[in-house]
Amino acid sequence: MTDHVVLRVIGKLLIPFILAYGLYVQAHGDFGPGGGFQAGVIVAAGLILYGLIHGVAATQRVVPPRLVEALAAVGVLIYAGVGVVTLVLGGNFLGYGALDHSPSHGQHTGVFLVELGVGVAVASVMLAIFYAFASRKPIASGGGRR
Amino acid sequence: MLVEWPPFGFLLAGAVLALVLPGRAAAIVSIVAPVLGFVHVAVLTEGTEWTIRLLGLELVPGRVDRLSLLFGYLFHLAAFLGAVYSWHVRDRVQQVAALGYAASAVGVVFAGDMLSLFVAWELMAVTSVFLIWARRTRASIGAGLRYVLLQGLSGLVLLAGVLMRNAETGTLAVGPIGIEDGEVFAWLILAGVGIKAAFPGAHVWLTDGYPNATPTGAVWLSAFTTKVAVYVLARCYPGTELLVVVGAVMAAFPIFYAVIENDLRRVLGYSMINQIGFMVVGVGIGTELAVNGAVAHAFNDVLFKGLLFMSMGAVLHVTGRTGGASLGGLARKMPFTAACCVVGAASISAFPLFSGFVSKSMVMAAALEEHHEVVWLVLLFASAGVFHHAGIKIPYFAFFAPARVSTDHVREAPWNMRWAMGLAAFLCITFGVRPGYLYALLPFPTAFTAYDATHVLAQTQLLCFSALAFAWLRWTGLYPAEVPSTNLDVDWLWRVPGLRGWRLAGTSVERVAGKIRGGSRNALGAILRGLTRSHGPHGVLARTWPTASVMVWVAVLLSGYLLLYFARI
Amino acid sequence: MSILAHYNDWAVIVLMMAGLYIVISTRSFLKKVVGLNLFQTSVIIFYISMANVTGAAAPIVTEPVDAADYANPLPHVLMLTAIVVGVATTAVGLGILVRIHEAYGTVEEDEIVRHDFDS
Amino acid sequence: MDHHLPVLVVVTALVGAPLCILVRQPRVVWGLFTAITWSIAAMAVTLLLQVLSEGPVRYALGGWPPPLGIELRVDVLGGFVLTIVSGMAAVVAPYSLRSVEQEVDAARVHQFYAVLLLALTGLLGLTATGDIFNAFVFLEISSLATYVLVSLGRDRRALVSAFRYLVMGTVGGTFFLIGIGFLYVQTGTLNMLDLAAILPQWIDTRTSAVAFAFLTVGLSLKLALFPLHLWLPGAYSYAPSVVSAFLAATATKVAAYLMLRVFFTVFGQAVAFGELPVAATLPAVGLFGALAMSLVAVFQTNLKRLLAYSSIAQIGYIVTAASLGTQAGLTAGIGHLFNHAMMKGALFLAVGCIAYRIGSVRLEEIRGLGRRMPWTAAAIFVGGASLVGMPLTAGFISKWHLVSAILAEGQWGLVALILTSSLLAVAYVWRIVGFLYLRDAPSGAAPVREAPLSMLAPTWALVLANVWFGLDTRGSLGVATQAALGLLGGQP
Repeated sequence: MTDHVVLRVIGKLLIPFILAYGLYVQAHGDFGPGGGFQAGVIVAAGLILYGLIHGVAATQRVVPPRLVEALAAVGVLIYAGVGVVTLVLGGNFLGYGALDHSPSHGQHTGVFLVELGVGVAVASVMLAIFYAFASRKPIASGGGRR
Repeated sequence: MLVEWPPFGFLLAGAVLALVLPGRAAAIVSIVAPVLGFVHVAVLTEGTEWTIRLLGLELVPGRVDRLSLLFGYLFHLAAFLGAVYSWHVRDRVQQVAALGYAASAVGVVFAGDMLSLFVAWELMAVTSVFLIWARRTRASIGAGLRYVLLQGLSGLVLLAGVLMRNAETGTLAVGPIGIEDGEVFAWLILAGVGIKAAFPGAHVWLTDGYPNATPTGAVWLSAFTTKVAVYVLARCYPGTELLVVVGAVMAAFPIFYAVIENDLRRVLGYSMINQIGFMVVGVGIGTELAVNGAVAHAFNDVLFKGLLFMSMGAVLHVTGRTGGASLGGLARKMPFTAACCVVGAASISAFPLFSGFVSKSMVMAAALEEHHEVVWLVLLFASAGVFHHAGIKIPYFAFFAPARVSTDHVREAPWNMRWAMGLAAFLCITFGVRPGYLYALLPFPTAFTAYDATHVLAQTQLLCFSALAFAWLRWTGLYPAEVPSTNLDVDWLWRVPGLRGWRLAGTSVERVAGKIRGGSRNALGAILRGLTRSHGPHGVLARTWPTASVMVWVAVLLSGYLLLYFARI
Repeated sequence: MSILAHYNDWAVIVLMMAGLYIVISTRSFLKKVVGLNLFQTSVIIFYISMANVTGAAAPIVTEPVDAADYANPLPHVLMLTAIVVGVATTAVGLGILVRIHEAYGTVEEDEIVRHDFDS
Repeated sequence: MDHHLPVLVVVTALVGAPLCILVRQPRVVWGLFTAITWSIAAMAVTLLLQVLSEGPVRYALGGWPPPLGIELRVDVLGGFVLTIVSGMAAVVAPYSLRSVEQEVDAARVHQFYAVLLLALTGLLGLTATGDIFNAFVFLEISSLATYVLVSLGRDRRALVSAFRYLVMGTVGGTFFLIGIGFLYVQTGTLNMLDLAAILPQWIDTRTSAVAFAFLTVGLSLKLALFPLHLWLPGAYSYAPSVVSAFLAATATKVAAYLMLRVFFTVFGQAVAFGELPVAATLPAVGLFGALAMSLVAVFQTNLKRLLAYSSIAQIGYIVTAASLGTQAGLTAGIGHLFNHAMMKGALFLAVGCIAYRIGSVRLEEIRGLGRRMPWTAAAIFVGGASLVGMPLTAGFISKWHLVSAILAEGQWGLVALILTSSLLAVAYVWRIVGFLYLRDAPSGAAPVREAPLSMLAPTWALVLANVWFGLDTRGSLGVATQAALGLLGGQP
């Protein structure tokens, strides 16, 4: 699809906005509709769009599969790590109140961090799924069909 | 220190050692363990108990009284004889199994509660079967499997009975149970014990299993399993009328099979059932004399039946055959074995001055005292029959009949076998000549004198006429010919049609389940097809779709539950 | 209390039955995945519709107010999780299917069974 | 930190999974996995002891008190199951080093351990949580991880089995979810204790009955209760050895745990067995299943498949015992949960040793292995004896309590079924033993060495546990009794 100029141009126009919107949804998540899950999906969608236009190989140069795998792990670690930190600080697991001097500030910080973790994890898992399917060698058509 | 360690301890430790030690050391262990165990039993005093807490119950894995002491001596003696006899065996499976088997038999007789008894009972089954399997022939594997299944059944029935008894009466004690009250558990326990005691119909494991065991294995087998069952009967069911009848049948019916059977070890198997018949009658009569007789006969039977199995084992070991039709003329080649066999035959036939005479007389005298004349007659017939097949047939066909097959390469049995046989023969004669040694051990004080004129005369006459009959039948050619054949016993019923049914049941369960699944799918599919036309006309429903069939089951179960619940509300 | 008043329930039931039916009837593993998706979607609608409070607003609360004015947010949250579960199931299922196709050259259950399980 | 144990048990496993992904180096990942499972096991044991001495532990996640927040709650039963699951994981860990190296592609080893840890997370979380929706989520986490693990088997049939498992498991999970939905509609709460408090007043409604039916059927599917067992034989037979052993010992056990929770904690014994006629159906269904599956097991020619069918039969026992609804029955069921985990774990591990050395687990291929792999064969022998219920093994303890419990109810028919089925167990176990010891090795078979020590040691640890718990039942039945008391007392 790389020679479809229209697609490439529109894609180049759209993708930055998609990613930015993803970040917005991510950041907005702790006091309005939004959050890590949605944001992650949006960011992944942007990258998948890139993959559709420029091919999987190009996308994998931008975001290598190794990185995706690691980021998925990091996302989960951020999430669980916040919980462990609150534990260490004397609260319950995921008791954000312990994160800051006042509980409500703590809640903000905690939710933000956790949503960040979720966002990273979701985006990278989505991308990983895309890679997993898209980078398979095409199967000789209709093996089972007659 | 000795007393703190339950009676089966030495044998069990021996079994464990035999598991890890090299071959010769294992053989030494299997001789030393029974000796130590015997000494240990000898220093035990009546009334000693070992208790442990298990499953929230107070268990008594060891309890000493006169009856258990007697069997304790007996089993250690048998284990010693067996170990000497199998000294040359370098098969770890057999060595471990034999010692474990002896240990669990001792465990049963010293068990103070039904649960410990059951545990030892099951271990006996598991260990003993290896003595059959260890022969490693196709026939022995099949026989072993049938053996272990019946023994397992015996254990299960016993367990069910024990549990029910515990639930209903709250007791686990090993003591008189009796079937007079018609309790289900009493019948269950009796059935469990009965299978092990080779009651008619359930006896097939014996006549099937023992002849297929290894030469040495049969010696071990003959000593323990059935005697343990007799012990439990004597403990729990003394004086049960039913046993008199059962015992009489057991004493009589094997005679016919024994006469026509060709495999001499199977003949011994049948004669074993017949001897147990005497013991069961004794237990069933239940007077002191009768129980004494039964127990004493069990004691003697271990010795002389062991001796006979040893001699046949020696023949098998040397020639590789036990078919009466393919033996003969061995007396010249194996004189010592032949002599021992004759001693055993004389003992089992209750010749005066041989061990069987005293104990058999006790049982028969008790039968007369309690006015069981018919039973007495049956026993008389059985004695004659025993002499016929065990007393004459076995030595004759093995050693004295004209040789059917060349005996050139035959040599006398190995030294350890000869020693074991000699010792057993010596004991047979000792207890025949000096029955007082045995009397001292019996559970009840006894004043019975076997060697009075009537008993000796009656028995001698009987034996003479029986011998005459054999001679006459041989002479006139009327005696059933020794031909290698298979005689159908009741086990045919469950071995041939039963096994077929079993296989059929197995395959048909899956098939039926498949049909049901398919069927419910069919019905559902037929309805849906009419509605949707979404799938093709042919072949769609004929196939098995496992994934889908679970969904159908889900639907069935869900609607079933819903119907049930809605019906409630 | 007419039948139509429970239109959401009917939608759920129809979707659920359609999903299950597909799982049962189709030979194709791929279509089974689709059926499963449909089946799970019906459950999501079931939860969401039970959270509805007639005439209420979305539960975005800025100042303390009467809870009865807002729809119940909890089922939505729950379903967010359920959707994730559903997506993950679909992804795993499709992933396995791709490999089944590589191994067998087909995703039709009866053909696979004939290939491998009946032998 | 003690009061954080309920959450730490779960989170340690959860943190472990991404760490495995990040580390990548197979040996290091294995070390990490071992360290994590062992520390979890230690925590679970501590937790169990704590619960035994001080009563149930409750833990509000995020500091939000229930019913608003999600609560973790561990009582004796929960602690017991946590111990079983984490203990099995700890036992499997050293075993997996060699086995996984052989059976799983080296590039995927780190993913394998990560997924295994996720499965563990799911199982542990499901056991620890006190919130029924949370239980669903963890159930699905463990199931999803399990589908992946099964699909990693070397045989291509593993893929098909995994897919079937996925379809059936998803339907089961969704049914469970529907049941939860109905409960929520009825009561407006998801906390199990809260549900238990509110539900009795609504128990006469159809909504509750429907919820109960959906929950029961959904869990029966996850539990592989006959006749909803079809996913299990394939999944267990074609999965990698480590996975078979781990799943057989834990997955269905945890589903059974959840069933007990729903029956006894949420609905309560009086309701589940009084108002709704479970008592009438489940014992009979369970035992009939046990009988039929034992019969099928007798005819199997694949060792793993045989054991899988036997597992279904044993699940039948557990369900039967527990659904008697009496204290004795519940004790027997929970005790058997534990004992069966040990015996099946031991057997599957031993079979894995065979697979490791000869690459096949068909009965004909294992002929005469008794002499060539004596320790492995002996492990199968003892484990099999336990499965049969031979005295002096854990299996006997189970059988004893099971039969006693049923006898106390006067159900003679069921006792006969159990005894028949256990006779069938003798048949199939002895068949294996026969092949191992009494047949001659196939001619021309390659020489076989005994399995490596790192695989034998865990196997024998479980085998010895079978013997140990056949003699000393304080650790198994003692705890099970307390757990049963806890369930019946509602909420001690």
